[in-house]
Amino acid sequence: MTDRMVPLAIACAIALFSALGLVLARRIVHCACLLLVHSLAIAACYLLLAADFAAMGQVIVYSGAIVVLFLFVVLLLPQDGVEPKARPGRLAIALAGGGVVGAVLLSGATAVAAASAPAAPATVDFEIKGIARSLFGPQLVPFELTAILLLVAIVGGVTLWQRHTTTRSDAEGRR
Amino acid sequence: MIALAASLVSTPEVLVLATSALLFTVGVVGLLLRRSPIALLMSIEILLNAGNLLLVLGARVRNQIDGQTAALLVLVLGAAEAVVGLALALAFFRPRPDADIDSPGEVQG
Amino acid sequence: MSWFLELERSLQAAAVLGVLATLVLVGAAKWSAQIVAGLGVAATVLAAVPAIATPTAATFPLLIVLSAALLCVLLVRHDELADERHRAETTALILFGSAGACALVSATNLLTILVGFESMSLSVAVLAGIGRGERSLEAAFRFFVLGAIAAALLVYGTALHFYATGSLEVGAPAVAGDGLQQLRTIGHLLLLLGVSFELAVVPLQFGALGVIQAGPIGGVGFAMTVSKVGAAFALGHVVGGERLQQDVLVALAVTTIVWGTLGALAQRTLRGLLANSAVAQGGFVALGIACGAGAHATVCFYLAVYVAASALVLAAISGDGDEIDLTTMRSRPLGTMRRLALVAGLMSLAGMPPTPGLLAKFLVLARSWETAGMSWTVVAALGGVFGALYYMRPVPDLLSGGAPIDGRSQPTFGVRIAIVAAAVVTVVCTVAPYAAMRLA
Amino acid sequence: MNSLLPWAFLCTIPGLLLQALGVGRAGVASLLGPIAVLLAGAAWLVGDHAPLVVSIADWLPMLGDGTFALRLDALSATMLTVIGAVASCVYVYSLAYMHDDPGQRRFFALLDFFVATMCLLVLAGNLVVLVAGWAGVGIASFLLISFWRDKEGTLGAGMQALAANAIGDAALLLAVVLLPRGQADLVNLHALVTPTGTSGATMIGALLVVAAAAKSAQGPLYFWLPSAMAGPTPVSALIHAATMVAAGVYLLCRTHLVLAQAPDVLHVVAWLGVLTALVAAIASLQQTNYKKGLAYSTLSQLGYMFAAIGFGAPFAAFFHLFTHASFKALLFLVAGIVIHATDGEEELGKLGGLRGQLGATAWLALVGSLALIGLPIATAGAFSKDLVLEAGLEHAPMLGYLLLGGVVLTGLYTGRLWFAVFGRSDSKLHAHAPGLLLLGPVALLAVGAVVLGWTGNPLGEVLAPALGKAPEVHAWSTLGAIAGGLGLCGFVLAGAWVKAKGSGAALPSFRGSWVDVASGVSDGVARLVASVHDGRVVTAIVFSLFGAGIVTLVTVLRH
Repeated sequence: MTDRMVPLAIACAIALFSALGLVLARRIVHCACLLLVHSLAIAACYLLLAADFAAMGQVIVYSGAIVVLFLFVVLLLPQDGVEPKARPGRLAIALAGGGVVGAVLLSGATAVAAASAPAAPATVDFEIKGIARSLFGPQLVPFELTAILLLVAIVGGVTLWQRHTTTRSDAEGRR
Repeated sequence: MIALAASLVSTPEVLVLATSALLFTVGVVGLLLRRSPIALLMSIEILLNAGNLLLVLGARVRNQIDGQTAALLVLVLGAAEAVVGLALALAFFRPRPDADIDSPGEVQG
Repeated sequence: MSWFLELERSLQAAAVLGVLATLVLVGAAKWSAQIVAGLGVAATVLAAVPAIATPTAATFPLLIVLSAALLCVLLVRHDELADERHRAETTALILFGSAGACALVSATNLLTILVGFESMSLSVAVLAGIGRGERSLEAAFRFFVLGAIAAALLVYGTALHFYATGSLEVGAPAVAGDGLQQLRTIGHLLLLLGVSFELAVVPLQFGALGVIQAGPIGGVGFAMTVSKVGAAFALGHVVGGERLQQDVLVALAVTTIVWGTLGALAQRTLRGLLANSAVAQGGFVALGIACGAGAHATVCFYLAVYVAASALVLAAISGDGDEIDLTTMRSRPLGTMRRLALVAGLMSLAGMPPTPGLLAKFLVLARSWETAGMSWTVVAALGGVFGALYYMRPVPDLLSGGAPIDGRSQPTFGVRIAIVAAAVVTVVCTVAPYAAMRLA
Repeated sequence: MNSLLPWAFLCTIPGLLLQALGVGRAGVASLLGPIAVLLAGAAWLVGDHAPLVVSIADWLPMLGDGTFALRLDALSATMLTVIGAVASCVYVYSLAYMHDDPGQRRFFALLDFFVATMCLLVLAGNLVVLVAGWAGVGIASFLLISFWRDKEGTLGAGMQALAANAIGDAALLLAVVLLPRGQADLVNLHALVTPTGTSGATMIGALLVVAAAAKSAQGPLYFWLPSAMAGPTPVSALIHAATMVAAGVYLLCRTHLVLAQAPDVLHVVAWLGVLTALVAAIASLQQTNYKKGLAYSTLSQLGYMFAAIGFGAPFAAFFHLFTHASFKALLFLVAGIVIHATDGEEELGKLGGLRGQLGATAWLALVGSLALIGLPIATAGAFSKDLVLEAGLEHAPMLGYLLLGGVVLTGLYTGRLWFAVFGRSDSKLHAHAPGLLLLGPVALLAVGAVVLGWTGNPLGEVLAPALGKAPEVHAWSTLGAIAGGLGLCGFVLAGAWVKAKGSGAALPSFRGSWVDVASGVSDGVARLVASVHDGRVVTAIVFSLFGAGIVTLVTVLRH
């Protein structure tokens, strides 16, 4: 894994900075584009961590579906331009919150860093077959449950969209 | 500070671990900072990605494929969330020209 | 293999619910409201059959989830939805969400907890979002955002746990190595906080507060009962017998009780009162859970009593809009049945005899004394008894007559059945709590 | 047949149901309940005096002692008799008093509920059952105080009662929870309490005293009882004079063996009782409202009972409870007749000079007043108060003398009320004479106020197993004569005072109490908490994330 240090560092840096840019960018369209960069960088990280299938999933689901969905909605919203600037108080709150969370999580990370040994080479089957074994073996229950989750999402999406259109037509009818 | 930074990039394992922690922090900052509902949802996606990265790292470090499976399911979860979240945001904020989560709400505690 | 047996029961129930919910959706296009609701009722009853066929430790929790789901289906009112065509979706979402709750009842796999949790919270968000008016949409959006944050906490907690232990089973110990134990602890704290969102435990109480105040009755019922029950058992699995988490949860639970009680004291509307008091009730449930596996039967009893009382109250206020001012209780056209149901429900929530709420609170406090110690229990007891101050405020008005009922405020058939069913449960829990608890 | 006696209180249920369904003449069916309770208590007292215990095991199987236990023994039988007798009188009285009220069915249903829960409290065989009855009478009291929703301030008064009750309920709940392994058997309680630690006698005793003080409105928890006078007068007579407020004394009598193990607690109880007796007596002199004057007199007398408990003389306390029930209920029912006759006038300044129009009532009131003062030989109050004073002088002379001095105040406030209302016969108010349904119960209670003192010695024997050997009750003693004389002095003095200043004569009063401050503070805090939920999404996010972050950070740092 050590031989991948440099590409890994680059991918991580891109993921991190694109996320930071996303958080700071004022135009929502820029945010959506940065989300695309971010998710691709994360996919690269997966690839370097020997998770090929997850990387493909990330590209297809995140970059392909979710980001496009976001872009689509950005276009639909009336205000697609610039978000009003956050008040200084909010910035302080955000930094303080980030500080608390960062302190907790990084304290954990540094504790590991103090004594981390090079990871052993992979001994289990990291191919798709392995994922299939896991998905239809010990993780079968949550896998099946995602069916219900997706149904909720579908029904929810359709219903809320219907509501959206009906309220709009109502409004037009009143006008 | 430099020592801390150096220790965080000592090995790939720690590098990814620190990246994941920082990503989570950035997501939290985004949630606290942004006023647009869409940006809010994007920040939540960052949080989920941070978790996913850690899951994949765990799979590699612990030699357990289950982590990758979990990452896949979290992807599904993120997609479901995006669908419902965007539908709700659209329904609620489309009639409002200034989509702003700072605006006072009607439903109070 | 006993755990698998339990899991199997809950999964069967979940599967039946899911399949029939889909059926409701598919067939709903041309069916009448009664048929849709009837199918929903049939679904929950069918799901209960495998659950009670062979009693296991998961039987009582499953029964609570399923009866709560049943009551919610009965409470759905079509005129409270933004679009009356969405009655089938409402029923289906309640059933889907309940399927998630069923899975949570006996899940020890973190992924199962994650997915079950998410299907519940998405259901609540959508159920609230299809209510009439802007208020419900606003509450739904807020619930969704907070629910997504809670889910993110769950995901990151799961990831930390997996990184530290190499397993997705919640009880797995950390592998040897510096700092891993600490990562596991942080992960478990995140899991605890994430799951407690559905239970409306402080600091994550905002989501439920909004939905209960502004959502349509069916959704409110789901948020107040099914999702709380599911989350309660998931929280029990997450906390397990680990001392540190128990301590944290005790502190959170007692804070929640005090917070909810104080918040409810300031309310002017009945919905606001219910929402804040639901926070306090969640605190009591969390306190019971924090007492470990020994309190399982106590938590079950508390939840059963709570579900019945909530159903009574919600049935009574269904169809009455979401801004019911506490000072106008006398002039509301409620009718005798709903008036009495409201009184009984409020008294049970307040923990007043002869309702079983008193026994339930009492049992939780007894457990808490044994595990959490004196100071916490004293505060919880004070918070619990002062709850009477807000719950009982409308009761004299409700008892002293009221306006005649008109057509719209006539309770629907489903509401009547729900009132009767919840009343029966309440009476059984009063007269023979042992019968209820022997199931647990 | 005997074993059915403890269940007699269930006879209130048919009445309750019939009132709820609106069947029959309002109130008549409800009479069954109190009469059955009275008969059950009396039947036990004339029977063979063997305690009857009903216990249903496994009521709450998670507790070490989760049985549903009822116990009919000397103490509970005597209490049942008191409840049944006073309640029967009040029910009959209410048939006339509430006749024109549109909510009379609700009134009787609530009274039935009260009687049922009060009996449950009294019959409880263990603390778990007692808690149910304890909270039940609280709720009944709240609902009855807030009975007239059209009247200004009734809900607030009810909420005050509820708040005080909440404190008491919490204390009692904790006492039960605290007992080792849930062993809450009321009779063997003292044997189960270990001597030290948080489950020791001191802790449990203190909690029991807090609970009792809340129910009996002692010390700082007095505030709700005067407000409770907003309820209908029969309710004041039954609940806020004779039975429910005495439940605190009953509880302490029941658990006197636990208290005996905690001398510090007993000491506090004695002081609490004496101070309440004196301060409430002075407060009664400040009242311009007839019923509130009576309420403070109840407080004062309850103070005497508490003091007796503190002196280690539970029989004296219980006997005073027993006699006090008759004449205090009598005085309240008289107040009801006056208020009824003058169409709702309660202010002393506007009453006055009613002896001419309400002759019989005035004489009955005089009997009650003299019993309250404790006129030796002739009245029941003398017998019981004598015992309390004796115990005081023997146990803590200073407190005993204070109580003895307090009798002057008793005479003063009793006399002030009587002279202010009935002193002359020249009222300009038109007062219509009471009917038989109103006067009959009052006359019965007056008989009780005269003769009950003579039951002291037999009652002492019956109660000996429950309360320990009772001292002999004398009709005449030097101490009693002194006390009676002091009381009469006060009574006469009050007459002169009222004659000089008119019927509105009262000490200047001051406004405000700690309760106002406390409720102000709690309102403020509640509004503060509610203001956090301001409806902005951003507030919710910030609060949730910071809360979660801080919880995690603090835990990690402390771990």
